[in-house]
Amino acid sequence: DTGSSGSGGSSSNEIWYSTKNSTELVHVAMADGVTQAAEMLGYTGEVAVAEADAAKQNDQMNNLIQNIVPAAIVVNPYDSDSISDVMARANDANIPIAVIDNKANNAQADVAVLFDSIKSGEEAGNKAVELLTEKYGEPKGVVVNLYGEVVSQVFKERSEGFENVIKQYPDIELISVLGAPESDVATSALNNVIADAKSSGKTIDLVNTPTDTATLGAVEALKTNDMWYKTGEDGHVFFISHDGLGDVLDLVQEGYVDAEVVIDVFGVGGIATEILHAYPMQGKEVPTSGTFTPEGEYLNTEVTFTSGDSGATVMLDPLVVDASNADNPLIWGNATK
Amino acid sequence: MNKPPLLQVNNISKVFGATPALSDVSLEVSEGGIHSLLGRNGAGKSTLVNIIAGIYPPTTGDVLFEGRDIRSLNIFTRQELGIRLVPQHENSFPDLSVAENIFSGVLPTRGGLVDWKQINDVAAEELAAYGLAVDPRTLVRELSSIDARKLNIIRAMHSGAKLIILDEPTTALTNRERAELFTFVRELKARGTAFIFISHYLGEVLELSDAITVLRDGRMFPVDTSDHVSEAHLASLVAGEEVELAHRAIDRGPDADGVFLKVTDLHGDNLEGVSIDVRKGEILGVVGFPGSGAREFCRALFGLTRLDSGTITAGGQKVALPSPERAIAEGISYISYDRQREGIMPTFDVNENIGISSHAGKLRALGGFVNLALQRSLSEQYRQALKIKCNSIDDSMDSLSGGNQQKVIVSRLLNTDPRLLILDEPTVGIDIKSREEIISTILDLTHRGMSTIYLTNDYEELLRVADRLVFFDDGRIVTVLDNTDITIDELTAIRDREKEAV
Amino acid sequence: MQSTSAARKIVDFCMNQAVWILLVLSILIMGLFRSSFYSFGILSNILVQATVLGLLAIAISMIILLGDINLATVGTAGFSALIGVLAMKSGLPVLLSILLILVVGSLIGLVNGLIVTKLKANALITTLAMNMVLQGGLLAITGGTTISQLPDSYKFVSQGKIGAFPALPIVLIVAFAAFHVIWERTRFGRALFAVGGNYRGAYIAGINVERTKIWAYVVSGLLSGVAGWLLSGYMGAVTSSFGTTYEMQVIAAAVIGGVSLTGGRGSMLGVLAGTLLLTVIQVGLAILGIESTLITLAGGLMIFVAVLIDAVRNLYNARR
Amino acid sequence: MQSTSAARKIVDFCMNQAVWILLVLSILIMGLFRSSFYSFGILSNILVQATVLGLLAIAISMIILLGDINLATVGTAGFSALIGVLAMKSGLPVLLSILLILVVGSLIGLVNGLIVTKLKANALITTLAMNMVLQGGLLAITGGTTISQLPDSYKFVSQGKIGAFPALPIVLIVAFAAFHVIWERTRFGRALFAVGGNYRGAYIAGINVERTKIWAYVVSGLLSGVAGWLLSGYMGAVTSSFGTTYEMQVIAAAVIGGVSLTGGRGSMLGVLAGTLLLTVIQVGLAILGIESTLITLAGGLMIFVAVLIDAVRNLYNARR
Ligand SMILES: Nc1ncnc2c1ncn2[C@@H]1O[C@H](COP(=O)(O)OP(=O)(O)OP(=O)(O)O)[C@@H](O)[C@H]1O
Ligand SMILES: Nc1ncnc2c1ncn2[C@@H]1O[C@H](COP(=O)(O)OP(=O)(O)OP(=O)(O)O)[C@@H](O)[C@H]1O
Ligand SMILES: [Mg+2]
Ligand SMILES: [Mg+2]
Repeated sequence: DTGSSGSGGSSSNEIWYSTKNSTELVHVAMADGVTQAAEMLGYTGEVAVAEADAAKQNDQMNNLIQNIVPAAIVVNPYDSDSISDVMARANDANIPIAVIDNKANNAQADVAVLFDSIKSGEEAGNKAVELLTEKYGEPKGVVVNLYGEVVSQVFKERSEGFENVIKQYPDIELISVLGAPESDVATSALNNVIADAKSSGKTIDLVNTPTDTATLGAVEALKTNDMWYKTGEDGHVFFISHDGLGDVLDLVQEGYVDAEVVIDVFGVGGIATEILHAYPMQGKEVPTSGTFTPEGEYLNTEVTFTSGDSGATVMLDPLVVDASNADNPLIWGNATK
Repeated sequence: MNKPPLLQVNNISKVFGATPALSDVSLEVSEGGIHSLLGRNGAGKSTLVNIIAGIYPPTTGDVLFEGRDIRSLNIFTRQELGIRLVPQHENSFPDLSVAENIFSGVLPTRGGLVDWKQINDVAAEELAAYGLAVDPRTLVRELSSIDARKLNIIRAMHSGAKLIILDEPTTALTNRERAELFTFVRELKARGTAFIFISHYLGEVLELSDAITVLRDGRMFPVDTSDHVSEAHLASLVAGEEVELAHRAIDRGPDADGVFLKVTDLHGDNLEGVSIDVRKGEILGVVGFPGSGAREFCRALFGLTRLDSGTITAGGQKVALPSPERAIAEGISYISYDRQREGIMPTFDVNENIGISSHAGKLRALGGFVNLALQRSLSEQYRQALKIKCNSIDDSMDSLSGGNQQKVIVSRLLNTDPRLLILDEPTVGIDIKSREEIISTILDLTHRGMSTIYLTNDYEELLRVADRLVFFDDGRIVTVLDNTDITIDELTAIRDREKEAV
Repeated sequence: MQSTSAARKIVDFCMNQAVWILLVLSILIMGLFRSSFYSFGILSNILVQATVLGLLAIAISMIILLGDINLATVGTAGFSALIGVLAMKSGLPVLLSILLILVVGSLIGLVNGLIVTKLKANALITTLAMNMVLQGGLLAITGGTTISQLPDSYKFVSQGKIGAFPALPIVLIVAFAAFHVIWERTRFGRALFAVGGNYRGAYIAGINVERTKIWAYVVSGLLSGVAGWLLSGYMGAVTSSFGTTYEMQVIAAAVIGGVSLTGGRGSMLGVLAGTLLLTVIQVGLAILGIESTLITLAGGLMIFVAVLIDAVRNLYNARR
Repeated sequence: MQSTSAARKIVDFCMNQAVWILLVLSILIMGLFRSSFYSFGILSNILVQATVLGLLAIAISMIILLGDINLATVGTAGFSALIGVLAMKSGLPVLLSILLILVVGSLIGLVNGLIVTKLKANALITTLAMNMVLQGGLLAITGGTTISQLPDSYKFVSQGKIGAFPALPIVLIVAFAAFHVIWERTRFGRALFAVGGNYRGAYIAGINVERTKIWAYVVSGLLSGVAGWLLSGYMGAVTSSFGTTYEMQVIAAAVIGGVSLTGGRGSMLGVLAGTLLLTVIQVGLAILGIESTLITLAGGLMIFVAVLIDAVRNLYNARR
């Protein structure tokens, strides 16, 4: 199969991925998921970077749809809402299109493959409750959540999921501060929270960040405040993070970070590309029920079709890893080490 | 063997683009000598001294200082050798203290750090020695423009230069200040300092100089000073022809008795109850020391200084003049003594510099447009009428010499068809020939009914043109005189008497 | 003699048209790498994308011309678009909502103008703070969400077509033509140049400098409002980080286009060239499929080259 | 008579110390809402967080004082920290790596200085483009990744303590004291004021204006390098969007601190006050637990208030 058999009205041999930024490893890995799957399927994978700008992504998508006309497009919307018009244009032009990572509002895609960020947050919350219960025999203590810039949907949902779980336990005190994604913002925020807590005689039991970039900064705050100890050591502060960055996975293995909620970064792009290839590029519609088993190797070995806002949808499960399983090579952070 | 002269300029030529500014100019300055440069606006005087100071390179020719070829040296090295330029245009640091200004470029240090104590002490001494009564720690921004100019000269003196170039240092100085300056220059000369002195005032040039060179169109005309040289001779040498001094005709125009401007009991910034009428077709000369209210009076009529109370009637109607915009609309125009800051628009060409004040007046076209065609033709008329020296009206302002810039400003004001023209040192920095051209233009317009208020420290000029003289002191009008057979000495006597009476 | 003067004329021309020549060169080079660059689609996309940038560049140029700077153009665009869209969502007719956007933009400009003239606050820091307030306000009001599903009638200029040709570039052309005339031939325009060239001199020459400045800010705000309307129509949404990528480009377009930051010098044709050059570079880099991590660097280098060429041109003109 | 002059003196004092008074007021108000604000921990955090901003603010003030502007400070900090950290990761001893950071920072400053003086390019747009190039270079070299796991010896100043007191504020104090002396009492410092106050006048007064400018840019780059080192040590990483949160604050700190954007006026004490004020606002907003979507708005409003107060102060001084 050279890819020329696609029914999408295009004779192109290219599958394009429109990514929202190139500044974070996670997005690079996501793009790799698409391009590797495309190559596995006999296509060339190309990437357009929106550089964290909704308008720019729109421009790039317009260029793709009107001028390049690839065999299929996988898009990671920088802004879920402003992508709808170009999505409609792709549909008009009969170009198979998948939305990954961030959903597209008010738009139809052939398939949406998404992370369940609320679930990620909830998993982190549950892990937090588990750790605190282990320590005190009951769920109580002081928990700091360094939430991210409000414009990011993922950070917002991860924090929401986390805080929803924590709020169910009245004995757990939640301190919620803006401290992500920038590392220096995290360092400063946590430094201030620690100083504030110290002056009112509180001890911080657990820190949660929605992303590993913030974790790197938060770690430094713990170090300078003499709160950086391994699990089991006196004075250890529980730490839960999200993403799966290599350096943080190392910290998990060393016992400094208790849990990392990992998302299937290779899977999201890879599975979306495989689904596009299996259904719309063969002229078939993506089902809204049933399961799909991807050819490539991902953290999610089997996924379930559901129906979402933009049509057929696949929600990928997060994976909570600790010191015992942090070395899984399918975690994107380990692959890029 | 003879010692070589301090400065020797040999066959200098300078071309700006296509404009030749200097051709084959040579001169010498001996130790302790004062060599004056004379010439019409744009003759090349500033260009020549800028070349000597090392600001511009000459196109051809060379400069020797103490017998040494300094052609390849930059301004800094030339300063170290002892050549110091006090430029024509403002040159101090407004936000720095007087003391620091004096020492600028060579701040003394102790232990690697700037020695403020020494700076302030020495500056205080020098200020006292040169008779400038200001605290060395005041900011230059707070000095009057006269004090700032003196400071500029003190700065050059302070550096211990062997050759000091003064480019038009006396413009807009009062006679007394001028005399102080000359005393000061002579003292230094006696100690061996040499000067190049540029001025348009022939009298002072004759009084001061050991040697005189006239520049005309970039060419040099050395003056033989061994015999008696007359002002008239110098004037014709500068102009290249006989210069006839313009005089006010005794009989006035038809409206001689109508009053255009009636000012009653003005109070405001340095004005304490000023009342005066200005008749149509009259030139009213204004006399007063700085701070007497004379300049404030002129500027208040143009909305530039604060007015608290009083009434102004122009052309029979009561007017409010809160801003230049309103004043121009009422037919009142003003030429400032400060050409750089309050006159020229540096980013505009000559054409638009002439037109700018008339955009809301006769150049106004429908729908907010400017009548550009009319602007061009009027500008062209002024260029010819006032003999503005430029290639075309599209030339940029900074390619014009100072005096020609002034003519452009005069054209701008005339272009507003003023009924009252307020002239604040209108001939500052203007050569003798151009000055007469400007004056006769004004006399001509006044003859046809325009009123003029004329403020200048050049009393010879004032007495030639004014119909009446008003003397200001302490914000009040103290004397009003018809200008009939008054001499300069009488005028200064009246002015000084008023001062002493207070 | 004849030939050297002809050669000189060519160099003169090249130097003065440096940005235009760079523009043509960029288009040629982009086309070499990817011939689709010359397609009607891409070229009209360039014009479409240049429209918002162009309007904002005119908006900032009005103020740079005065010798000030207006860093609030992007914030003004976002905030006024938000207000209009919210009003529309709560029932205001589309046309009135669009008008509201323009009114809000102008009012923001008026506030900037009043602060800068009446309080004599520094323009850079005032508009920087204003921009933060506006962007913060946008974020606070939207709560970080995006407002979308805008009616087609709201987007008719942003997305409409006249035949095969998009409507947006017409706005670009009309705006530049209109402001060319305003700058060169009207009293207001010449007053802008005068005030920027010599503030005090302009006052004494009878120009109402305060009024001129305030109006310039109002017009700048109005243009930002128009840009806000068109950009929201183009994206079909008002996001909480509306237009932030334009922030740097807007200044660059004006300055590369030859508007002197010290005031008093500039031309609409130059601003147009600056706008087009930046857009071509951006579109070009995007469709060349250049490595994602290199895009910022490449963009920066290209602006850098433009700056250097501009500097050499000025040096050349000064030495002439 | 006596009493009005005393009242006047108080008003005079308040007006001239506006930023300091604002600073004290902010601390008082923050403390009212949250008494822990007065804890040793938070107050020393404020000093810690002010250090990087303070160094960058001095870096930009050196250039603003000249009448130019340097928008590349943040990019210089990030890029030079990156080079040093990479060298360290590939085996260069820590101390030499830190030295390398300072050298790279100074060299970037030198390049800016040479372009601005020799090519007479406009400083704003040159440093804007330079900043893009540096940030683009950072992104290109890191490929979007974060470099972390820096050795403790690299972080000894950023994270070290002397007794209970963090070491970082000592850098802040030393830097401000040193540059106070440099500005007020060295020939170089006075030359900066002279060049910024009257460029041509300084030239004619025998000050080597080009050399002064170039050195100012070098020192500005050097300080940015120091800030880059300290910030990377503070957050334990070099991220690909290094320091971008400082971009706006740096200008604001300098200008609120009274460094005139037209050049020739400013004081280190003012810059220090501006730096502390911005940091206090930021820390305060962070620990007050203000609604996340309101943070930008609140920060913007506070800067806006500072700008207005500053404007009123200047107006007052001008009318005096
Ligand atoms: N930078 C320049 N570029 C182009 N032409 C210039 C420049 N400077 C001076 N000129 C021209 O050179 C000629 C000599 O000017 P210069 O300033 O030396 O005259 P000046 O004798 O000092 O006149 P003034 O008495 O008015 O000061 C004039 O024609 C002027 O227009
Ligand atoms: N620009 C200046 N021009 C003239 N004098 C100055 C200038 N700057 C400082 N001085 C004076 O020099 C003396 C020393 O100034 P400097 O500021 O260096 O001293 P300091 O030891 O920091 O003391 P302080 O801060 O109390 O003035 C003071 O009397 C000061 O007023
Ligand atoms: Mg001259
Ligand atoms: Mg400036």
